[in-house]
Amino acid sequence: MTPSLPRRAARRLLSALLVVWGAATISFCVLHLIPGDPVDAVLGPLVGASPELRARVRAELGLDAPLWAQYLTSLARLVTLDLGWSYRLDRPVADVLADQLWPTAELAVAALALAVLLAGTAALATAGRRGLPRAVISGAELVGAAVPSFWVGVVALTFLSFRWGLFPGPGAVGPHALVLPALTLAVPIAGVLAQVLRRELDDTLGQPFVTSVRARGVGRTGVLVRHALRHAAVPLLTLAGWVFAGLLSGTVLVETVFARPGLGRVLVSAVTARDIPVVNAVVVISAAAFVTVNLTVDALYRVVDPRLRGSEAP
Amino acid sequence: MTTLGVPEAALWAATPRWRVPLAPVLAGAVLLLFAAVAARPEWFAVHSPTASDLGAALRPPGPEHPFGTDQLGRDVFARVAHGAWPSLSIGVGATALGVLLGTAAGSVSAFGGRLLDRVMMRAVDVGLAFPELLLALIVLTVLGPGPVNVLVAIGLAAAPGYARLVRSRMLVVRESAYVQAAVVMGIPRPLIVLRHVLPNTLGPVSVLATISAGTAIVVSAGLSFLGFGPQPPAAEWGLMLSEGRDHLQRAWWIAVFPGAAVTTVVVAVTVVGRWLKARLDGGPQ
Amino acid sequence: GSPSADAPADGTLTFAVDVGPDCYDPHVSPADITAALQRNVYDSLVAQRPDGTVEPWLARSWEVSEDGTRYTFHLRQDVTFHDGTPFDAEAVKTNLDRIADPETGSQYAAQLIEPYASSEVLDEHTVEVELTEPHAPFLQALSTTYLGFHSPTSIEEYGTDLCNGGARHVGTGPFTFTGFTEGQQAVLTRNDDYDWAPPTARHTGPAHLAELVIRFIPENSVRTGALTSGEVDVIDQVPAADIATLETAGGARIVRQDSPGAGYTYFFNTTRPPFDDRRARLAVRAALDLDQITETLYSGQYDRAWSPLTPATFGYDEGLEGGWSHDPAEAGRLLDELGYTGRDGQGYRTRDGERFSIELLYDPTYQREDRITYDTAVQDQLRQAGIELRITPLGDGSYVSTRDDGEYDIIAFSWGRADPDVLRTLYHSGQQLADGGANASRLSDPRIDAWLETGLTESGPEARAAAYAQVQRRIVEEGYALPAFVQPRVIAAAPAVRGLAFDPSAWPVFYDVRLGEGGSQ
Amino acid sequence: MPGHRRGVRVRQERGRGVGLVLQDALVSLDPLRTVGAEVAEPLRVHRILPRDRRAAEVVRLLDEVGVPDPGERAAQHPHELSGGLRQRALIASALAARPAVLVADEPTTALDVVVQDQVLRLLGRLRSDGLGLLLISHDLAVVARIADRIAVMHDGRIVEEGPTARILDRPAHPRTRALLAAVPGPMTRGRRLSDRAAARTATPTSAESAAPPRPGGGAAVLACEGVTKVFAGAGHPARTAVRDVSLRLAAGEALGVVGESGSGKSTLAPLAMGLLPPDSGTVTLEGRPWSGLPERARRPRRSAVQLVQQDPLSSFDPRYPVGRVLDEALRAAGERDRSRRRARAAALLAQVDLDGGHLRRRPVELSGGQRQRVAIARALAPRPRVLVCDEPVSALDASVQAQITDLLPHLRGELGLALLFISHDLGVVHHLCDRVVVMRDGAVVEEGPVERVWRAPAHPHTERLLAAVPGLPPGSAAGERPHPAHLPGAT
Ligand SMILES: Nc1ncnc2c1ncn2[C@@H]1O[C@H](COP(=O)(O)OP(=O)(O)OP(=O)(O)O)[C@@H](O)[C@H]1O
Ligand SMILES: Nc1ncnc2c1ncn2[C@@H]1O[C@H](COP(=O)(O)OP(=O)(O)OP(=O)(O)O)[C@@H](O)[C@H]1O
Ligand SMILES: [Mg+2]
Ligand SMILES: [Mg+2]
Repeated sequence: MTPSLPRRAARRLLSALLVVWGAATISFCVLHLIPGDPVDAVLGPLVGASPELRARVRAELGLDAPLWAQYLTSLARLVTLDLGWSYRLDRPVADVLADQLWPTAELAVAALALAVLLAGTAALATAGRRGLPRAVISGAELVGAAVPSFWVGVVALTFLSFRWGLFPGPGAVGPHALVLPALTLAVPIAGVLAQVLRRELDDTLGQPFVTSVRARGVGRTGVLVRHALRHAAVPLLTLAGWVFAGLLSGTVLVETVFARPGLGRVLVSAVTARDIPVVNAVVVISAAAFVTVNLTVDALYRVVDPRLRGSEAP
Repeated sequence: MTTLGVPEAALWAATPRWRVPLAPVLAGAVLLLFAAVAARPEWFAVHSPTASDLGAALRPPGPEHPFGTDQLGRDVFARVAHGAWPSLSIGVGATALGVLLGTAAGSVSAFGGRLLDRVMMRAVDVGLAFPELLLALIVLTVLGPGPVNVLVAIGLAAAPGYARLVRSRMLVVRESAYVQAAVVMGIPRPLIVLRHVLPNTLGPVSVLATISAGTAIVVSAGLSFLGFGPQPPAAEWGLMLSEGRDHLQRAWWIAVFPGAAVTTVVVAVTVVGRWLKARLDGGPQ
Repeated sequence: GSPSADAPADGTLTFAVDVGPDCYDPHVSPADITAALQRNVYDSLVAQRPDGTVEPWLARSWEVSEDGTRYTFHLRQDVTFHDGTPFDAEAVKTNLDRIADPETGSQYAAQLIEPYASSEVLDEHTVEVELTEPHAPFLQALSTTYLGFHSPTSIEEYGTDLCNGGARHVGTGPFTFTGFTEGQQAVLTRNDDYDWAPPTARHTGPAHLAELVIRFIPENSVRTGALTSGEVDVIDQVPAADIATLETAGGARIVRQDSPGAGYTYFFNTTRPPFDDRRARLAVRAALDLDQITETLYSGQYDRAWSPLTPATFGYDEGLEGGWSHDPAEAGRLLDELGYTGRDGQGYRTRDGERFSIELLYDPTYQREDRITYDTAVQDQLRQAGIELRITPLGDGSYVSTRDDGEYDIIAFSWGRADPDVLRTLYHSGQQLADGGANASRLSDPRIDAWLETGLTESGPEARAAAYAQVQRRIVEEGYALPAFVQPRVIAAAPAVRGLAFDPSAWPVFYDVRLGEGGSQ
Repeated sequence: MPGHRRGVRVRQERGRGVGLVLQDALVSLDPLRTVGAEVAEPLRVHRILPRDRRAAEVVRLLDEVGVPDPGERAAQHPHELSGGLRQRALIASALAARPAVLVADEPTTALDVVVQDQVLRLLGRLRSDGLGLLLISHDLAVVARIADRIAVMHDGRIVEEGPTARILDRPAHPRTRALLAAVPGPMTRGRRLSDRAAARTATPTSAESAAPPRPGGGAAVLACEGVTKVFAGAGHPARTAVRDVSLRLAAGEALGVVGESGSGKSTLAPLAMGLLPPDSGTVTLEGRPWSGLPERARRPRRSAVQLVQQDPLSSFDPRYPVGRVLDEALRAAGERDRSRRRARAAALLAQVDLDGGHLRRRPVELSGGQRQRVAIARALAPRPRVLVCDEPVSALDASVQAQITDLLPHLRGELGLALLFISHDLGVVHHLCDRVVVMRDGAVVEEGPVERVWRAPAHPHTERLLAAVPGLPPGSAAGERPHPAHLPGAT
C-alpha cells in the first residue's frame, strides 16, 4: 500500500512551503549584501538629501532595526500575506504588483497560447513524415529556439510596425497591440515545444501499440490525435516549469522592448533601485507560482498517465 | 529568447536526426571562425572598435565599413569582431562555472550521505524556483554590472540545474551494472569514482553544457541589453544591440549585425551540441 | 464661420512621456515629470513669463515689504478646488506649512522656499508670508508646480500619502486627476468650472480638451513610432536624431523650448588631484571639440554650451560665447606644464610613469543613454590628447555614497530651473552633495559664494543679473566645470494638435491645446 | 488518387479482415487508455456498432477470451492487468471486428510459463472455433502445441513446410533440425546445443567428456544461512524479497535457482556477492564470514567469487574497449606486470572462444553472445572458485543462448568452478545444473538434484512450474518429457 493521498499531499505542500521560505530567505540575504544604502534608493540620486531627511526615511522604512529583526518582520508579514511597502513608489507592494499583474498575465497567456498553437501545428503536420517541409520546419524551430527574443522584438517592431504598419507598436491598448509582443515571447518557447512535441510524437508512432492500433484500421490522423498526442503530453508537462520560467523571464525583456507595463519591468527597476520589498515580493510570488505549477503538473501527470496513479511522482 | 537552460528532457527529446552530418560540419566551421575572430579580432577588422570618427557617423554598410558605422562613427564590423570575445567568453565561462559548481554540489549530494543530500537538494529546489534571469539579476545587483559579474551571475544561476543533473546521473552510474562489476572485482571506491563514475557522468553533462552554452550567450546578451553587462564604450553584442535600438529606423545595421552574430553563434552551438548528443545517444546500440 | 476660440472643443489628447513619476506629490518629488504632469492639475499663486517677469494668477496682487522678507498676497475669490473646497488664505497657509514641515519629506519644494518662516491668514483672501531673510527667486519658485496647492481636504485625508497618482490629487487646475495606472498612464479630465487661467494663457474658461492621457513609454524608438502610427498625439523628449525624420516624413510638428537652468555639464572635483589644479581642468577643456560632438550626436539639433547657465535662463551671460576653443596644442602645453610629458604603450601621457587617468562616475539607472554616448565621444577625444578617461558605472547602489564622499574626478548632469539661483545649488560652498546640495565640483570659492548671496537677496533684476554674470565668468575662467551642451525640450505633435506651447520651465502647457481636423495650419 | 483509395481500402481491411496480436501485450496496448477503449476501437473505426452498444460488446468480447470480471477489467488500464490478461485483452481487441484471420507474432514470448500456457489454450480454442491463425514464434514447442502446419524460415525464406507431426518427427532441412536441437530438454543434459554442434549427435565432444564434477560432500565454498532481505520502500510498504533462505554451494558444484518472476532469485545474487547486506542470517565464503564485513575486509577476498550479470552490455563501462576491461580486472586481481596482463587477457578471450582481435573493440561493437562471453572472461580473470550467474542468457536469443550454455559446463570442467545459476528458464537449469533450488515469494520451497526434482517434484508449486513448460510432444525429434494432464488455472 502507498501512503494515503492526504498524507502525500501534505508532504508535498510542506516541501513546497520550504522552497518558498528558502526563496524568501535567500532574496532577503542577497539584497542585504548589496553595497550602498537603501535610503539612497528611496531618495534617488538626483538631489542630495540632508542627513536629517535620510534618518527620517530610514526610521520610516524600519531600516534602523537590526537585520534579524527586519528578517523576522519580513517573514511575519509574509505569513499574513502582507507584501510590505515599496521604498521607491511609496505604496503597498501588493498594490504595485496588482496593477502590473494583469498586463503581464495577459501577455504570458497570449504568448503561451500562441506558442502551443504554433508548436502543435508544426509538430502534428510533420510528425512521422520525412522530406523537405519537415526539414524546413525543424530548421525554423532550431533558429526560433536560439534567437534572442529582444532582438526579434526590436526587428519586428521596426519592420512590421514602423515600416509596414502591420501592427501597432507600443503600449498595451487593445488586443491587437498584444500580437507582436506575444509573438516575440512565443517564438523561442514554440521552437522548443515543437521540437519536443514532434520527437515525442515520432517516438510514440514507433511504439508497438501503434502497430496494434493501425492493425485495427485507424488512420494516421486518428493515431496522432487519439493516441500519440496524449503520450506527448507527459514530456510537455515536464516542460511546464521551464515554460513558466521562460515566460516570466521573457516578459522582463519583451516588456522593456515594447514599452509594456508589467511585473517584468517593475522587477528590473526594483532590482536596480534596490526596492527590497518589491523584489522580495516578486521572488516569493514567483517561487510560490513555480511551486504551484509543479504541484499542478504532478497532479496532471496522474491524470494523463494512469500508470502513475497511486505511485510517487516520476 | 530562451532565457533559461532548457531542461534536460527537452534537450534529449529535441535531437534532430541528421542523416548527413552537413549541418554539424557547417556549424562547427562557423564556431571555429567565431573562435578565431574572438581570439584575434585585429586580424579580421582593420578599424579600432572604440575609435570614433564623428565625421563618419551613421554610414550605411559599404566597402570602407562592411557593417556600416554607428552614431559615433565607430566601425560596426570592428565592434562586432571585437565583441566576439566578451560575448563568447561570458557564455562559455558562465557555462563552465555552472558545470563546475554543479558538479561539485552534485557530487557532494550523490556521495556525501543522506543528510547532506537532502539539504543540498532542497537548496537546489530553491535555486530552481527562481527563473534563471531573475536569479542572475539579483546576483548582479550585489556584484554590480560588468562582464565578469555577468559571467558569475549566469554561472551561479545555472549551477542548481547542473547540480541536479550531475547528481541524478551519478546515482544512475553508481547503481549501474558496470560499477557493480568493478566492486565485484575488488577495485577500491575512490578509484571507481575516478575511473568510472566521474567520466561517465561528465561526458553527457558536458555535451548538455555545450548546448546550454548557447543559452548562456543569449542570457548574457539579455543582461547586457538590460544594462547589467559590459558598459560603454565596450564592444559587446548585447550592449551593441541595446545601443543600436534607438537608431533602428535610420541605421538598422547598428543593432542588426550584432543580433545576427548572437543568433548565428547560438544556432551553431546548438547544432553542434545536439549532434554530439545524438552521437552519445546513438553510441550503445 | 470658424468656431469661437473660447468654446470648449472635445477630444482626448494622448501625451507620451519617457518616464512616469515615482511620486506624484509635487511638494515631495523633485522630478521634472511630476511638475510637468501636475501642472495641469495644480495652479500657482503667480505665473512667470518667459522673460522672467511675474504675473498674477491665483493671487490677484501682492506686496513685498521693504526688507524683502514679507509678502502679502491678495487672492482671487472665485477659485474652488475640484472637490468644491474654496481656495482661500487658509489653503495657502496649509500648503506652504506642509511643504516646510520636515514631516512631509519634501525633496525639492522646501529648498525652493528655503527661508520660509510662516504664513499668517490676514482675512479670508489675504495671506502674509514671512521669510527669515530676503529671497529674490521666491516669486519664481511660487510660480512652479512644486508650490502648487492641494485641497486642504485631501491633505487632511491623505497626509503624507499623496505620492500615488489618481483622484486623491485635488487641485484647482484646468484638469482633474481621474485615472491612473502605475507605470502605464495617467488620465486627466477637464475641469468644466475652470475660470481662472493666468494672463500668460491664450484663452480663459475651461480647457479645450475633454481628456488628457499621459502615457509612459520609456523607449525612444517606441515613443517615436507611437506618434507616427497615430497611437499618441504628442510625444515628449524627442531624440535629436528623430527630429528631422519626424518633421519631413512623419508630418509631425516639432515644438522646442530651451530649458532654463544648467545644461549638461561636466563637474570637476576641485578638491583632489588632478583637478585641484586649474591647468588640468583647462587642459581637458582645450582637448575637447564640443562643437563636433554635439553637432554629430544630436544631428545639429542641440547647441553646445558656453556658460554654466543655459541661454533661456534669466541672467545668462552672452559675453561668454566663444570664450574658449578646441585647442589640442594648448591642451598639450598645459599637460607638459603639469609634468605629464611621458607616453605609455597605449599613447597616454604619463608623469613619473603614472598615467594621466581620470574617472567619470555615473549611475546607469538614471543616466540617459545618449549622454553615456556623449561621454564616450568625450572619452575618445581625450584619448587622442593622451588623457585616459575611465567611465565607471556604479549601478549597485553605491553611487550616492561614493559621490557624496567625493570619490570621483568628474560627474556630469544637467539641472533645470527657471532662475539663475540654480547656480547657488550647484556652486555654493554650503551646497555640498552630502548636505543635500548639488555642488558637484565640491567648490569652495568665497567670491562665488558672495555673488550668489547677492543674487539671492538683491531684488533688482539688473543687480541680480550682474551678480550672476560674475559667477558665470568666474566658473568659466577657472574651469571649475565644463558646460557641454544645452538640451532643449523638444516635443513633437501630430498635425491635428493646435496651440501647444511651453511655460518658462519648458513644461508643455495643455490648457490652450485643441485638436483640429487634421492637417497643419 | 488510386494510391489514396488503396490506402483507405487497406485500412478498412485492417482489423476487419485480419486481426493482429503482437508479442508484448503491455506495449501493444496504449498504456494511457482503458482496456475497454482499446477493445472498442475497431468497433468505432469500422462503424460496426453505435456508441451506446459498444460497452456491452466489449464486455462480451473480454468474456469470450476468458477475462474474468470483464465489466471491471474494461475500465482498467493495461498496467493494472497481469500479463496473461493483457494478452487476452489484446486478442479480444484483435477479434472485435470479427476478422477471419488472426496473426499472432510471438504472442507468448514475454510471458512466464504459467501464463503462456493459458494464452496458448485460448488460441487453441479460437482456432477450433474456426478462426484462421497465423502463429509466429521462435519456440518450436509453442508452435507444436496448436499449429496444424509449420513453416520454418531461415534468412527470410521458408526452408521447410509441412504438417506439424511430420516436421517434428522427420525434419528434412538442417535448419529445422538445428532448431529442434536447440530446445533444451530432459535428454539434452551434457550435450551441446549450439549450432556449432551442427547435426544432432549424441556423442559428446571431447570437452564435454571431461564430465563436470558431481556434487560431493565437499566443504561448501559459498553458503547462506537463514538469509533474509527486506526492502524498505520509499512510498510503499516494505517487501521481503528473500525470506530465511539457506543454501550450500559445494566446490565445483552447479546449483540452479528457479522460481517465478519476483520470487527473489535475483536478490540472492548481490547477497551472495556481498554487495547487499542481509537483514538477518549470514553468508560465508570458503568457510569464513562474508556478509557483515566492511568492504575493505572483503576486497582482498573478492577474487574468489565473481558475477555474471543478466545484461552483458550494461555491465561494461561504455568507454572501455574489451582489452581495457580485461586489463582492469586483471590488475584488480593483483597482476602488476603489464605484459603478463596482456598475455593473460588474450588467454582469457581464447578461453571463451574469442580471438585477440576483439581486444580493441568496444562492447557496443560486439554481438550479444560475444559480450556475454567477454563478461565471463572478465569474471574468470581473478581465477574465482565460484561464479554467480543471474540470468546470464535470458537477454540473448536462442542460438546465442546455446553458445553460452555450452560454454559454461566446459569452463566448469576446465577450471573446477562452482556455479550458482539463477534463471527463470527451467530448461536451461535442467541442462546445466546438478542441483536445483525452487523459490517462491522469497522462500525456498524445494531443493534437490535436478533429475529428481524434474521427475518427482515434491512441492505443488514446482509441479506447477514444470507443467507449464511447453514441451515438444513425445516422440518428436528433440526428446521426451512427461506432460501433466491437468494444469491448475491461474490468473
Ligand atoms: N524495419 C526494419 N528495418 C530494417 N531491417 C529490418 C526491419 N525489420 C526487420 N529487419 C530485419 O529483417 C530481418 C528479419 O526480421 P524479423 O523481425 O522478421 O525477424 P524475426 O524472425 O521475427 O526475428 P525475432 O525472432 O528476433 O523476432 C532481420 O535481419 C531484421 O534485422
Ligand atoms: N532494490 C529493490 N528495492 C525494492 N524492492 C526490490 C528491490 N529489488 C527487488 N525488489 C523486490 O523484491 C522482490 C524480489 O525481486 P527479485 O528481483 O529478486 O525477483 P526475481 O525472482 O529475480 O524476479 P524476475 O524473474 O522477474 O527477475 C520483487 O518483489 C521485487 O519487486
Ligand atoms: Mg520477431
Ligand atoms: Mg531477476
